[in-house]
Formats: sequence, C-alpha cells, structure tokens
Amino acid sequence: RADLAAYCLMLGDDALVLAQRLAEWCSRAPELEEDVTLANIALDLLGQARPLLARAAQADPGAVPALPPGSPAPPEDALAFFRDEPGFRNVRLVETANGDFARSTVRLLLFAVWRLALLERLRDSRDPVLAAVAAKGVKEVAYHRDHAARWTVVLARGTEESARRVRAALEAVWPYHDELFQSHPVERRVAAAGVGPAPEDLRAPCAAVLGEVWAAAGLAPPEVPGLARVGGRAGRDGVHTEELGRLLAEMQSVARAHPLGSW
Amino acid sequence: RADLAAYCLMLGDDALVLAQRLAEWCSRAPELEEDVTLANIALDLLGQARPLLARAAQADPGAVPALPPGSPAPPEDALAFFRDEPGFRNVRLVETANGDFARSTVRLLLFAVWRLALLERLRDSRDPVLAAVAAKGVKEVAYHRDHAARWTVVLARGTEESARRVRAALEAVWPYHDELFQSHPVERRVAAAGVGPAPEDLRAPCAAVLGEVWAAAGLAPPEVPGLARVGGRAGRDGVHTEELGRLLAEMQSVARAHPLGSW
Amino acid sequence: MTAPAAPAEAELNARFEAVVAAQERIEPRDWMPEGYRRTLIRQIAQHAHSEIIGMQPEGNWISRAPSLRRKAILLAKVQDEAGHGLYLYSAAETLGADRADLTRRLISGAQKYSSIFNYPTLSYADVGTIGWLVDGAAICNQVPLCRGSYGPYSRAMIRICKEESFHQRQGYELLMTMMRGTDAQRAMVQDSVNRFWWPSLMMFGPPDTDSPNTAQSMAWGIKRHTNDELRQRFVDMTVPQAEALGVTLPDPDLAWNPERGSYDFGEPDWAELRAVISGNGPCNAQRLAHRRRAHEDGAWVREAAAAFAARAAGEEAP
Amino acid sequence: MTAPAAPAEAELNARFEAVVAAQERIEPRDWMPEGYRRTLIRQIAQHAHSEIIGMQPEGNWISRAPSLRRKAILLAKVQDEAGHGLYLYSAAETLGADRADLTRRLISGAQKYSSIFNYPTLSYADVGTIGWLVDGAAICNQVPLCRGSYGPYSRAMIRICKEESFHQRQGYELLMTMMRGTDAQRAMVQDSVNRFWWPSLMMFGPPDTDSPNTAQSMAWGIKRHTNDELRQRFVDMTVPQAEALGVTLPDPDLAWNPERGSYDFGEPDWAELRAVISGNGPCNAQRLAHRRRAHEDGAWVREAAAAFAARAAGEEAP
Repeated sequence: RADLAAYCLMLGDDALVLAQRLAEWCSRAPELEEDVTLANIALDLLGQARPLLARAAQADPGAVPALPPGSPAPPEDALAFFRDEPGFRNVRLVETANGDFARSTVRLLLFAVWRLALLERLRDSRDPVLAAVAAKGVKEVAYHRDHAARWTVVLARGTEESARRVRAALEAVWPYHDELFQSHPVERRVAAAGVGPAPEDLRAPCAAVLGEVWAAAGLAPPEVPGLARVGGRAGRDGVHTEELGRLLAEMQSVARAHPLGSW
Repeated sequence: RADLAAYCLMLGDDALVLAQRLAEWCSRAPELEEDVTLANIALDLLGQARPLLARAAQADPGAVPALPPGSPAPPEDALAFFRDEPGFRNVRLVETANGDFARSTVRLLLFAVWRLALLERLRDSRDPVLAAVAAKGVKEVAYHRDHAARWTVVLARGTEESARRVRAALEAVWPYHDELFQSHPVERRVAAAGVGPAPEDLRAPCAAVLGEVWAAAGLAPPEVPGLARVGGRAGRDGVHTEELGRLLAEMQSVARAHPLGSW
Repeated sequence: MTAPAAPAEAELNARFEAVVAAQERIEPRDWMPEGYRRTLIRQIAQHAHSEIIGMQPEGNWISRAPSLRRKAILLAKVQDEAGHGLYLYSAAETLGADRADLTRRLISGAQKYSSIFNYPTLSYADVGTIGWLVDGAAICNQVPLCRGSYGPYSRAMIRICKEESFHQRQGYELLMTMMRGTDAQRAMVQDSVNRFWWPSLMMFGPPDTDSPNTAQSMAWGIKRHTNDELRQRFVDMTVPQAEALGVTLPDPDLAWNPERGSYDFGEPDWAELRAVISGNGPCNAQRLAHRRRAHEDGAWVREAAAAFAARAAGEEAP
Repeated sequence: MTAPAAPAEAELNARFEAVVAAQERIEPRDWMPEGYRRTLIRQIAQHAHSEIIGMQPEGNWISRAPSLRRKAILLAKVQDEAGHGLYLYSAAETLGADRADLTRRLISGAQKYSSIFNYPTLSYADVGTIGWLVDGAAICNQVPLCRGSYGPYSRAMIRICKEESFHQRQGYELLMTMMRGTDAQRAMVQDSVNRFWWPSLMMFGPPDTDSPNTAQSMAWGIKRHTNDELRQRFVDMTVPQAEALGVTLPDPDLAWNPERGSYDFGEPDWAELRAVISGNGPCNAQRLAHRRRAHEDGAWVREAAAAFAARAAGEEAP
C-alpha cells in the first residue's frame, strides 16, 4: 500500500506540477485561443492530479503531512500544499521553467506522449481508482499530445526564427526525457503487482510516436545521454532541480500562511 | 510608542525590501565589480533594517506577529518573516521589480537621495536608536546615492541605447517617487515629537540634489503626478503593489515552513 | 437581374430607427448609421479589452490558490474571461473591425478598458471580492445589454452574463467560506472589501450629470439605463449580501431610505477615478506592459503559424 | 646605454628551475616556459570561473534565507566569491590573459569550472553543507597553492584561503545550529550531506592513476600534492567533524584504519563525475545559461561605460 501511495504521488505530482507551470502561461500566451487551450490542458491535468493525490492519502495515510489540529484541509490539499520538496515525486521534466512557447510546447509533447502511453495501459490496472483516472484521462491527454505535436510541426516548418527556437527547445528539454523511462523500484513492484506498466515498456511505443512527429517536423533530437542523477537519485526519489523549490514556495505560500484556513 | 514602532517599521521595511530586491542582482550584474557593489549596498540596507525592526519590536511588542510557543526566532525575524503583507509599511517604490540595470539604478537614486536627506536629519532624533542608525547610515547611503548618480550620468551620456533605457527607466519609476514625500499621520506625529523630520520638509532638498543629477545627465523627469492611491491608502498604510506579495512569498517561504526552526 | 435602386439614406435611417424602436435586432448586413457603428465598435472593443486585461488581476493568484479546488475554479474563470474576449472581438468583427487592429489600439493606449482592473489584487480574498462586487457590478451594467439593439453583441452578452452570474456566485461563496474560517481570513475579506467597494461603484461611470454620451446611446438602444440608475440598483442589491456575509461596507453614509425604498450612499472619490482613467492608477502601466509583453513575445509564434498556414494553402492548391 | 644580450633559452630555463626548486616565487616580469604560463593561465582561469559560477548555487538561497542574520552572512559570502573571482582574473592578467577573453571562454564552454557547482542546491541546509564540505575540500586543494611558485597567484590564494576558512566555519556553524533545531531540520541536514558527500570527494579530481598532468604540475611547483593525497587528508579531517555534528556520511565502507592511521573509504561514482564533467550534470546547462544571460544582459551597460569613459578621456585631452 505504501507502494501504491508512492506510485499515485508520482503520477499525481507529474500532473500537478505541470499544471502549475502551464497555468503560468495564463494571460501570456501568443494568442487568445492558446490562452484558452493551455488553461484547458492545465485544468485537465489538475483534474487528474486531485484523485491521484486523494488515492495516495487513502492508500497510505502516513504519507499525508500532519497539519495542526483543527485544520480543515482535505488530504489532497495537505499533500499539495504542506508537503516539502523532497516528498514530491514528479520527474524533473515537468518542473523545468516554461521558457518560450517552443520550449513549453516540446516539454508538453514529450510528457503527453509518455503519459498517454502510460494511461492507455493503466486502464487495465488492478487498482480501480487508477483505472478510472486513466480511462477518463486517455481522451484528455490524447488531445494534449496532438496539440503539442501540431504546434511542434508548425513551429518547425513556420519561419526561420520559429525553426531555430524549436530546435533550441528540443536541445534544452531532451536531456530530461530519459528519466521518464528509468524505472524506480516502486514502479517495478507496482508493475509486478499488475497495478501499472513497467516504465521501460513505454520506451519503444513512445519513441515510435515521437519518431512520427520528428519526421513530420523535420527535427532530430540531440544525441545526448539523459541528465545525470545526484548520487543515483532523481525526481522520483525526491531529488529535483532548483526550479521546483521556487515553484513550491509560491504555490504553497497562501495555504501555509493559513494552516487553519477554510477555502 | 505605537507611533515609534510604526515609524521604525516604515524605515526598516524600506531598507529590508530594497535589500531583498538588490540582492536579486547577485550573480546577474553587468560586471563583476557591480556584483560586488550591489551586494554591498544590499548589505548596508539589511544592516539598517535589522536594528530598526528590533527597535519597532521593543517599542511596541504588540506589533510582533505571534509565533508558536518554543519558536526561537528573534523579534527582527518574527517581523521580517512572519508578518503578512498588509503589515509591511514600506513605500511602493522599493518593492517594484528590478527591471533592467537602468531601472534599478534610477530606483536606487530616487530612494538614496531621499533616505540620505532623512538620515541626515534623523541623527538629531530624540530616539537614541534612530539617531544611532542614522549616524552610521549617513555615510553608507551617501555612497549609495553617489554610486547611483554616477551610473545615471554614465548611462545617460553613454550610448544611444543606454540613454534610451535610462529615459524609459525614469519614466517608469518616477510615478513612485512622490509617495516618499506624502506624509502619513504617523510621520506627522513623530515629527511633532521631535523623533523624525516631516516628510514634506525633505521635498525641496531632494529636488535640489536630483536637479543636479538631471543637469549632469541631461535628463528631465516626466511631468506626471504620483501614482494614484487605493482609496487614499498606499505603502505606508500597508496597501502595496502586486509585486510585494510574490517577493514576500519567496522571502518568507523557508522561515514559515519551519516556524520552530533554529537558524 | 438588375440591382435594386439604392434607397435614400433618410429612408434607411427611418427603417433602422423603426427596428430599434420596436426593440428588434439590427444584424451585421443591415444598414446602420456610421455613428452607431463607430460607437458600437468602441463599446464592444472596450468590453473585449476589459475581459482580456481583467485576466491579470485574478490571474495573479492562480499560482498561489490555497486549495486545488480553488485553483481549478480560478483557472477556469480566468479562462472564461479569455473566451469572453474572443466572442466580443468576433462581435466587433461583424461590424468591420479587425482584431489585430483592436489589439494594437489596446496596447498603444488608444482604446480603454474598465478602470477597475487598474487596482491591484493583494490577497486571495480579492479573488472572491472581484467575483462578488466587480462581476456583480459588471452584470448590472451588462444585463440590459442582452436586450441591446445589435444582434451579435446582445447574443454574446446573453452568454457572457450567464457565465458572469456563475462567477459571481463562486466569488461570493469563496468569501462566505473564508468568513467562516479564521480571524485572519475574516480580516482579509474585510480589507479586500474596503479596497474594492468604491472602485466597484465607480464602474458605473461618472454621475449622469457628467455623462454627455448617455442620451444618444439610449436613443440608439445601445444603452438602456443611466449610470446613476445602475449604480443605485447595484447598491440596493449588494447591501443585503454584505450583511449576510458579515462584512462592513466602508461608507459611513450608507443607510436605508424608506421613502425612496433604496439605500442612500456616499459620493465616490471622483478625483481618484479621473486619475485612474487618465492612466495614473496603481496598475495602469503594469497592466498594459504585461499585455504588450505577451503580445510581443508571441509575435514570432503568430508569424510562424501564418507562414505555415500560407505554405499549407499553397501546397493544397498548386 | 646598450641593451644586454638576450640570454639563451636554456640559461633562462635553468634560472627559472632554480627559483622553483628553491621554493621562491616567479614574478610577472620573470622569464617562464610557455607551458608553465599556459598551464597557469588555464588553472587560474578555471579557478576564477569556479568562483563566479559558484555564486549561483548559494545565491539561489539568498532571497529565501530564513533569518536576517543568515541572509547577511550568505550575501556577504557570495559577494566574497565575486571578489575572489576578481583577484584571480587579475592574477591571470599578469600572465597576459584578458578577462573579457576568459569570460568568453567560460561562456562558450571552452574553459571549465569546478564540477561541484553543477549539482543543485535543494534546501537551506545546502548552504551550510557547501560551506562545510565544498569549501572544506576547496581549502584542502588550495592551501598548498599558497606556497605555489607563481607570486601573484600564491598571494591571491593566501587571501582567498583565509576567507574560505571563515566561510567554512560559518557553514559548519549553520549546520550545527540546525542539528540543534527540529527533527525536520536535522533531516534536511542529513539529506544535504547525503547529496554533497560524494561530489565533494570528486572535487580532488580523478584517482592519481588517471591524472596524467600531475607530474609536470608538481615539477613546476604549481601543484604540491597528488589528488589522492589531498582526498585522504580531506576525509581524515572531515569524519570527526561529521561525528561532532551528528550526521552520517553516506559511505558504508568508511572506517578507521589503525594501521594506516587514516580512514578507509569507498570509491566515488567516477562515471557520474565523467557525466558531469562532460557537460551532462544536473545543472551544467543551467549554470552556463545563467552566466551567459547575465553577460548578454549587461553588454549594453559595459558598452555605455566604455563610451562614457572614452568621451571623458577625449574631453580631458582635447
């Protein structure tokens, strides 16, 4: 059950942190239509994060930070707003700064291709909550993927400037990609229990989908190894980038200033 | 005594918030020498803020936020890290975002000219702590002022680009200037008690100093009125800009995550 | 087939006025007086700009929303504002305006947006207060526009008002929840109401005695009530809500007047309103700079999309 | 007056080697072998770059320092690093290098800096750990350089080592204070030490068997001890400090060896070090991008200063 909780946190934190990043675009997108779409994607991911965090709390109440007596915060909020950085189990990819529109697009593409492959398999999870989140999420994330893929092609085949930017974006984001497929002991045990797929099994299908996008866009990812870990640890172990600390400081500021607050 | 505390918070918060902003330049300055100098100025201001906050706490213990029992945070830290935004009494000028080097320079110039005029008079304050802070601070802030004035002239008479930027900076920062001279009831009562000067009395001497800088630089401040207040209230009343909330969220994040922490 | 003779302008105008008088709708292809068209474009554009600029004060708190539920509600609301902006720009385009051109006018300061958005949001309670008071005032202003004479605009307003009412209830519900919370939360709500009460009253515009265009707009069926009428309606609606909430409205002159069957209230600080309208408000420069920067930062993306679309069109029709 | 005949290179070299052998100092105007000059420039530049890049990981926490006292200490420390960078670039300039050129080499990735700064700082405890372990390792590396053969560099190192020792004590004192605080603080310190222990050991470079340039550098008096000697010295010095602090060093093989009178310890993950050195570490791209951006954002200021200075010089001497 601790494994199930940890696994739900991994998938929930990926969605929560990327939703937080995407929401930063709000009122800053290149066009109004994109403001609407990016907010929609953020809302979808937030909608996936919430039941996953709640499920983590239910599976392992010990994973929920202790709040002062009388705090009305539900478990999903205790986990989102009162957990310290080393407790967050998202991959480093989702916490990286937005950068320009090309960078956010490529980041979303890499993430959504992986997450769609994951959710497709997770529909058959033995855990009913995970299966339900996946069943609902597949349609959403397929849209996210297609949206990011379309923009990747448009930017790559748009102007010289946009092509330059999307190549630089791919260069910058690509080192974070491999971490998605490096399986964590929790993921291996969860896979053995029939609750989730083995991360390595997603490598080939994701590469196939991305290959189509690169072909359509005329892009090639750089041939560099994944970003080094820190003493063997990375996002799934709670070892993040310097970006996450600032993101959480801002995200948690109001909730932590009012630990007994009702919202 | 509540007036003395409020007055110390005004002067202390001005210094604290501007120090926080200047420290953001650290490792980002246009040249290494400037990294060193901006850090020095921030350190000077931080050094002024600390006894002022401590004095505020001493004059009116009720002004200090209540911390959980057992917290080892001294009063200066309780005030800096556990006070909510409406309790901060700095002018809006000091909390405005750094912008480019021109903007930070002009902001520092306007602030330091005013603060030097203030500290020169405050040396004769009936309050011994204020008099001591002022006596030490006069030399420091004279240096800050001269440094900012020198750069203002260099930028205004440097290249076309730098002249354009320093004019834009003056345009952007100038509306925040007037607030320094709009006296708050607390300042009027403090002045009447011989503890501090009347803010309006600083207007003419500051204008004279700035006039010399504008003449040397070939600049003219825009002829616009000061930034409107919110229902008659502004920084000295705890009504700030949207910038301050984010600054405080970041500044206070670690301290608030560990209210019982020892540092 | 011969083209019908063009009817004389006087005849067209008579027909136009008859439609308006009958409270029927003018549609994009109908003849309309140039002044009507210009006035409408300006009003719709200003309204669209207000939705877009209005994303900023609330958007300021999305990253800091204190619960996941509130984060989702707030993000969806700000997204709705972008959507409202889109409908309204479309409505303006039916009158021959161009969205890119209207955006340029917004960014250059040539066209205005609602001054209320030049006030800062300083706590999470402001999210609730904007929903309750600002959206509430907007609805008072906008409900009559749903019966306005220009079809596309009045239809957009019907949809917008429906969503705004929903937002208003959400804002009020947030405040109600906070008022049932801690002392610090109650203080936040009261402080927020103190800051937003007067600016909300100013949203109805200057007093009727200072509002020279009202008569013509009412004649054209673009406007249906005077500023002061709407302001009074808003006060009468809001005072009982404030009582239910347990907050004090910051107006010592506020009192029930049994003879008028309405609340008497004090005079807003019109000098402050003039300062804000003339560009000198607490956030005018910030709001425009934010919009300008988003527009400029996005230019290369829009150019890429245009270039890609042009190439795709070229390949389709070789 | 006739110029003295230029002495033959062999004679110069003999004189140079005699000075080095006598542990005396080579000064800027003395003759020196080209290889010595090149090696020194590279080493000093790399050291200067490390000070400048090293401002970032600690600078990351200035805005969030949890007490005003700690904020002042940290800001002063990071400022000292900028100052060290300045001395060191000056020392390199006495060898004919140009600071702007060295900066370009840093930004383009042509010259390296210490790999330790490619690890992220993830909590305030990291500020203390960097002081204790990273500055501690740096001091072990640098104290011998105070007796190095090149005068300006060894004099700069004397000053730098003095300040680094001060920083190390401050770092240790922060950790000690945190260890006396709450459980959460103790966990932060332990986590921080877990992350920084191995990278600190790697600061001494690859094992001697993999360090081909050591012999020449030692002969020239640029280097005085091998990597492994210094690493052992650091471990022996640090283990008792860790015990006093109450943290566990994350090495199961760490044990006192009474025969050697030293601690045995495990093997660092040299593959990780190679990944970090080859540009693939957790923060390499971030650190260089930060430096590049500061440099580019500041270009117009440096140009303005140069233009102003040129004009002022012109006006003085018409």
